[in-house]
Amino acid sequence: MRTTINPLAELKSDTAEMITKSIKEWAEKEVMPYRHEIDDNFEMAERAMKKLFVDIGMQKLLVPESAGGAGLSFEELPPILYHSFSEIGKADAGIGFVLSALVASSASAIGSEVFDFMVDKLSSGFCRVSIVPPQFGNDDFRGFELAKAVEKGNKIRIKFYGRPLNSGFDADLFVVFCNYDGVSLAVLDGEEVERGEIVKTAGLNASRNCDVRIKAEVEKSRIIKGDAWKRLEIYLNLCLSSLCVGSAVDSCRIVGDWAEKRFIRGKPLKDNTVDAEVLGEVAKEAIEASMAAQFLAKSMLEDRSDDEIHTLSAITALKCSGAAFNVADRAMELMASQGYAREGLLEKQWRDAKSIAALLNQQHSLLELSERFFASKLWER
Amino acid sequence: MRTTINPLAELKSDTAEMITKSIKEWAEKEVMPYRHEIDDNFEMAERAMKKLFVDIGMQKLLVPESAGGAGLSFEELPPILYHSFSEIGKADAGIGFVLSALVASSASAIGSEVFDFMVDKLSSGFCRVSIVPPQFGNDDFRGFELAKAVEKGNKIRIKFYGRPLNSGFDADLFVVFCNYDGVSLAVLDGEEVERGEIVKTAGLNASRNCDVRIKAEVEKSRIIKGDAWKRLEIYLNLCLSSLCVGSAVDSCRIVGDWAEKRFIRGKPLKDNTVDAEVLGEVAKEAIEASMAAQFLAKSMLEDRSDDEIHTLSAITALKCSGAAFNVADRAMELMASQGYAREGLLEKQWRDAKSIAALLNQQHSLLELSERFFASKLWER
Amino acid sequence: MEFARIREFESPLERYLAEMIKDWGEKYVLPYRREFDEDWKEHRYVEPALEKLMVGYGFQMGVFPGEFGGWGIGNSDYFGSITARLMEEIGRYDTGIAVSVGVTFWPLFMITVKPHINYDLCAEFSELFARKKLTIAANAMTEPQGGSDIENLDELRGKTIRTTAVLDGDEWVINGHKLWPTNTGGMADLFGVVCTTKPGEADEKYFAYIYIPANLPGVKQGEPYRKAGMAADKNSDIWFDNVRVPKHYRAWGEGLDAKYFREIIATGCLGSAAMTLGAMENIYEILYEKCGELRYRGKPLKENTAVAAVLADIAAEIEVSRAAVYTYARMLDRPDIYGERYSAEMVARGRALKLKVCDACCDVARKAVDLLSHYGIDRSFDVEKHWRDVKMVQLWMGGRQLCQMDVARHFYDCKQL
Amino acid sequence: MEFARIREFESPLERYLAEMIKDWGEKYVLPYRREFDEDWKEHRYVEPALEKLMVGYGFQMGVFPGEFGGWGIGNSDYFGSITARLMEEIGRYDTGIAVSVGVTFWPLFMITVKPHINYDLCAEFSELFARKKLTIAANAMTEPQGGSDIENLDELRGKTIRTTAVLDGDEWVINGHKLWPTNTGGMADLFGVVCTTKPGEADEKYFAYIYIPANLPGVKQGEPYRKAGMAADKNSDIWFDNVRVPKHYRAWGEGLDAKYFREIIATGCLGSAAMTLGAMENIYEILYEKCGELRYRGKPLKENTAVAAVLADIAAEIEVSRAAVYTYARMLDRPDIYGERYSAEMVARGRALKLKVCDACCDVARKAVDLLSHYGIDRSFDVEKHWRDVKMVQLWMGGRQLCQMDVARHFYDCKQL
Repeated sequence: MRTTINPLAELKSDTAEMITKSIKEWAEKEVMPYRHEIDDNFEMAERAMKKLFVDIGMQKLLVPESAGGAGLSFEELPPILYHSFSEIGKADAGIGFVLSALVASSASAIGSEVFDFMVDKLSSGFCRVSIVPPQFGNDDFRGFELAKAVEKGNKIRIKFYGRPLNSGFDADLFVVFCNYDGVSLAVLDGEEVERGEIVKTAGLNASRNCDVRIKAEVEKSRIIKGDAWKRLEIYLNLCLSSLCVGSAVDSCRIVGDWAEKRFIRGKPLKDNTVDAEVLGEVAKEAIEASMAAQFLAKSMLEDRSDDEIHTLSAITALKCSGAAFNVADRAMELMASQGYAREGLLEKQWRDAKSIAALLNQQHSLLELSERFFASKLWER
Repeated sequence: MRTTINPLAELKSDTAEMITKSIKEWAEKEVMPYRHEIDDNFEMAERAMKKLFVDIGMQKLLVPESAGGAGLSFEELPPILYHSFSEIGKADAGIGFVLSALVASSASAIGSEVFDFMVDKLSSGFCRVSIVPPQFGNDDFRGFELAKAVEKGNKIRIKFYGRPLNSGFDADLFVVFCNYDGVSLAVLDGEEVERGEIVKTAGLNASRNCDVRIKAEVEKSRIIKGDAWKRLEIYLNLCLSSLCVGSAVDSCRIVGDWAEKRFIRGKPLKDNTVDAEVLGEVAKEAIEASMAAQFLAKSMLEDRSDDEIHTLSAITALKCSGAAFNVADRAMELMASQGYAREGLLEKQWRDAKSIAALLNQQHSLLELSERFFASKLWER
Repeated sequence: MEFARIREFESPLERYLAEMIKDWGEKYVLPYRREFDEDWKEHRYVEPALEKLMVGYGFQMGVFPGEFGGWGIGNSDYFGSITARLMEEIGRYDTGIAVSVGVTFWPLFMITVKPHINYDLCAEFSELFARKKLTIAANAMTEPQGGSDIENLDELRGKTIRTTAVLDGDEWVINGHKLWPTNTGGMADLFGVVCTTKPGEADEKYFAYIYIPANLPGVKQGEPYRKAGMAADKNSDIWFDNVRVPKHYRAWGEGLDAKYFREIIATGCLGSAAMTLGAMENIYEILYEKCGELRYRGKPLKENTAVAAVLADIAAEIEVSRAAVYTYARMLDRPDIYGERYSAEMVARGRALKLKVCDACCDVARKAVDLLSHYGIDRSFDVEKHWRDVKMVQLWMGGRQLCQMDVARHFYDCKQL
Repeated sequence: MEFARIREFESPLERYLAEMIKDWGEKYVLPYRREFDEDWKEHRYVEPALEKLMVGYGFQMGVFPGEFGGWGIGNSDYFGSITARLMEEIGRYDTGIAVSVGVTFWPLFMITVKPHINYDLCAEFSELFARKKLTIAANAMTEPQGGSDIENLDELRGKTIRTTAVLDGDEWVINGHKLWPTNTGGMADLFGVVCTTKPGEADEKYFAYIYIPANLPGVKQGEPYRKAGMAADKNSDIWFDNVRVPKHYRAWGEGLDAKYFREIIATGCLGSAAMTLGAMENIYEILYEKCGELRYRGKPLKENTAVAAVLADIAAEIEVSRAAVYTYARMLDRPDIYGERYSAEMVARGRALKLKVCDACCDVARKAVDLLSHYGIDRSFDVEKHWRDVKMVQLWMGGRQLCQMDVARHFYDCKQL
């Protein structure tokens, strides 16, 4: 047993086990042999993504069986996402990051008119979805700028300039937070979005991003109103949390191997208390993250308000991304240069985990928690 | 909703609700009106403890119904402990600390010969139990000194000098970790233990402690062998974790009230983002702790190995005690002098949480995790 | 061992004072320190120790210029360094006594530190402090309605001050209610009072700093508060009810009061950082001793590498903190090089120093408590005392958040904080 | 604005060098800095920048005494302060270039810094560096088998060193394999090599520090490693296979090599702390600019108090770190007051400084990335570059744990770590 714990009883399922097994095989065949280079060579990541998304079918989890998908229900989803994203996180967090947006978007669209539009895309070959969340700018969405949506006859005109959360350069679909009837999601075809140059980033290289200019007119049916944006965030947070659990477990494994092989003062690192303490810390963080992510998945199977789960999911994602980073960071301290070298594999987890943590926008999330729990009035609307 | 979340479905129970209600009433009547003074006036704490332990019956949760107790089974216990200790933690962590040792000891003794001996004590009036864990010293128990147990005819002679975990000065029973047949627990009558002077401590004042000298000869039936010590630690960790969740929630409540009443820059504190961020942080920590403690309680209802639960419980207790301290500490930063003053109530939670965190011996626990997860060989046995 | 600092700036006076404090601390504080917590109200142990230092060793006259019988700390070229050293050395023994001494000097800095020495007031007040009797001052700032608003001079410019000073002929008539000043609860003989000559106005010319002897009619001190720690520092309410003082008791007058008051903030930050530095050093000394005695895994605690790592973090924190404290102290010593002590820059630097060093100290104390576990929370090991005491230092003078805003405002040129 | 330091110790030479670096950095680094990451192997952008500084501005001769055409940094009375300033100023632009320059000086410190100036070797090697051609040195310490064991001199006394030096007539014959030195991967022209004259012995007299020109037969440098960051710093393997050098290429001889090598540790710690200080200052500058431009809640990012609080923590961290770096630098400048640079005390202080300042820098960089969120991880904002780069500084020279042990050993008098 190495920094993993048995999942909660309700999170065990045959389907989850089956999918996890496929992902394990995929990781061993498609990722592990190329892990040193995958960050420099996007084709490798893309090939691995295609296998995962299309062949294993992770992009069709929610696509109805009639359309060639797995047709999973909301009741089946949380355990499967917890397990599958944990597994992906052990291999390549960037790929999981790209997938998370697709899964979260599909989940948010179920039951809406636009779902069929998405299903078409999701069931016809390799597909990436980009999320365009509110961002630094003005005051529309709790202090963040939101895409503008204006009614124009039967259509809605969507306007936005800025940076998506992920895969802006490659996405086939864009799910855009916009100010229509409160906050809604607009689903755009990739062709409706003008893209800039690829932005180089610290990590998550499978997700190529760029600034985008949106100036589209779409049918009203392409808008998902109501709490869909919350559902999107809930599923995104679950996927990212689980991904980070996998990343933390992988970092623990890497540093554990090193601590066994590396000798200092005549003993393996792990038998020196100063190093053992760091190992204890990383194990603790990884387990804490796993407990939190499982708690979230389990809660989603229970009868709870969307608001409560939304809040729990935000807390869990912050916790897990922070944990994945801390584990990699402290592990690197133990491995010194070896952790910092590309061959060591650890440094990729370190860059990826930090990127996820940064994208979750800690400051802003904390302010939202303050609104939620303490009724702080921080934003005038 | 204020920094609390609905419990996991499996942790809801009518009994738990009933007990929680009694504890709430108890807190309102017996603790809240005296909270400012309770630390200076042990009689107040003792009176409140008597009500809680005897009248409400918290000391008899595990005592068979035939002996006037609640006769709870292991399956009922975790949810009840989670809820009741959370509730106690909102009122007085010190009292919960004293109770936790009693509950954990009873749980560890169930099924052993000594249980009847304990039941006698637990069912005949106000009773306190002190735990004597291994401590700074030598190498016997993973680097800690353990009481010496030597067979002498039909009896076992127990020798120890040092400091119990809690209530050493007042306890009617002592449960002593000793080196008999591996690690065992010896249950001693308070009269078999020689006590020193009361030690003044930073917090947890309901638990009066002292150094003790043990030089007792007891029947073999007073020894609980096998994994009982692990069970004791598991239950102790659950009680303390839940207690700390309650403490964190109470600190959130206190700072939340203040942040509403206190004006700065013409607005309530909570509407200034710099302060709101701190509120967000404390809410996050409190919820994280609650998730972890619930996860532990839920795990205890599942089919898991003692070892796994033991480890989870250690992680949870570290997490929750750390969280309770951080919440109080950051809340105090926001409340400034008002948080530091005795009237503010916060400072008591702050001292108590820190004391629990310190007593859990973080350094040592991390090294144990390292042994567990990375097979570090830190202690020669 | 001595932690890092530039030793070239240690003046002979500083060294001499430090030796006196050591002598005093070992004789008059350490034997009684563990009684202080219960002594918060009566000060049966605290007051004799304080009196010994202030009267017996003569510190009470320290800041006054030599011509009035003082030691001239205020007009020395080593004003900052000496102040830091005093607070550091007293802080080793008790941060509560340190703040009590510091806050006695504090209001006097307005009139005793060059280049702004008010000779008239020095002459008058030095007589009070020259008595062979413990004489204490207090700096009355905070008011009930608005926490850190008064220290927040750059933003609010005194707008929220409610303690009023009205000139009636040759006298100021003062009315108001102050909370939390150190050295109150019956201790203070002289107050330096922050008040306004025009309530509700955000203009520094209405900001007034006026001295009020505590024995005047209309001055009332409340009972000391009970706190988590810092028992040697008495805090309480003060009420001023139509208190009348001579017109010349206003420190400097329109505009200048606010200007020099910023120096009070700068020196307060230095003192706070220095006394927590002293507390850290004492924690280090205790750990040095106890981690050598307690055993774990068959070795002294400190010989276990996991423990040594924590001990090292603590030592390194002190090393860096001390260098920073004495760098700032030196910067205060040389306004010609670093700018006036009351300049926005020097105040912001002081805030930054206090922010970091107090955080470091709270962290060091927390780690030390954890490390010693059972003994960490034991009052007879003295570590938990420091842990409780120093938290107060982090909280006072407007607390962490105000410190942060002052630092951000200056270092990032923020305009709307 | 300038962060805290004692300005009285800034020498004219230091000020002049700092101005040159600023000029160089703006012209030759900033326009190309974003290309460095992909340039890790070829150094098509890095090398011209480095060459400009070393040859164009002449820094390459900096440490040699004046009589050999150098600037005499090594025998200046401001050796520590100047070294710190160089590393700080270059570190603002790129910590990778800073370490490349620093590590060129580093092995030369053994023979160019007073009082241990080896005039013969200075004469010989200064010719190499006087060429109008980029000339680089490297300090070959770490070996494959045991991470930080070599830097861990106080505990292991060279026992685990496997690179051997055997005297054969008038020549040393060197065999061994080194990992990770800065300035390898084909860059170095001269190595300072840590080796042993008696493998397996824990006695400092067998510790040898021998210079090996990189062009000698039997010297082989591997391909540079790909790393998380720090692309301007090439690291690789070096193999010495029966390499022969003249006997007098051993720096000082039995006992003295080990003794002065400790000074290498002390100065390495100072340089590491100073360059991360520079990185922090650049992060501060970027935040100053970007947090004024980006808007949140209708205001510049920095005008939101929650953001300002983080910005303040960052500024305060830099303020304290800089004071500490220059305090230590001054202490190295004056062995007469603070003890020899190679004394256990000064080495431990250096370790403590590196431990804290590197931790502070990693923390500052992490906070800055978080604060800017999307833009924090964007390579065109340069913050994430520093974040990746500076982690390396925390890890080198034995990493955090060795730093901690060295600090604990000295400050707590530990004997068995």
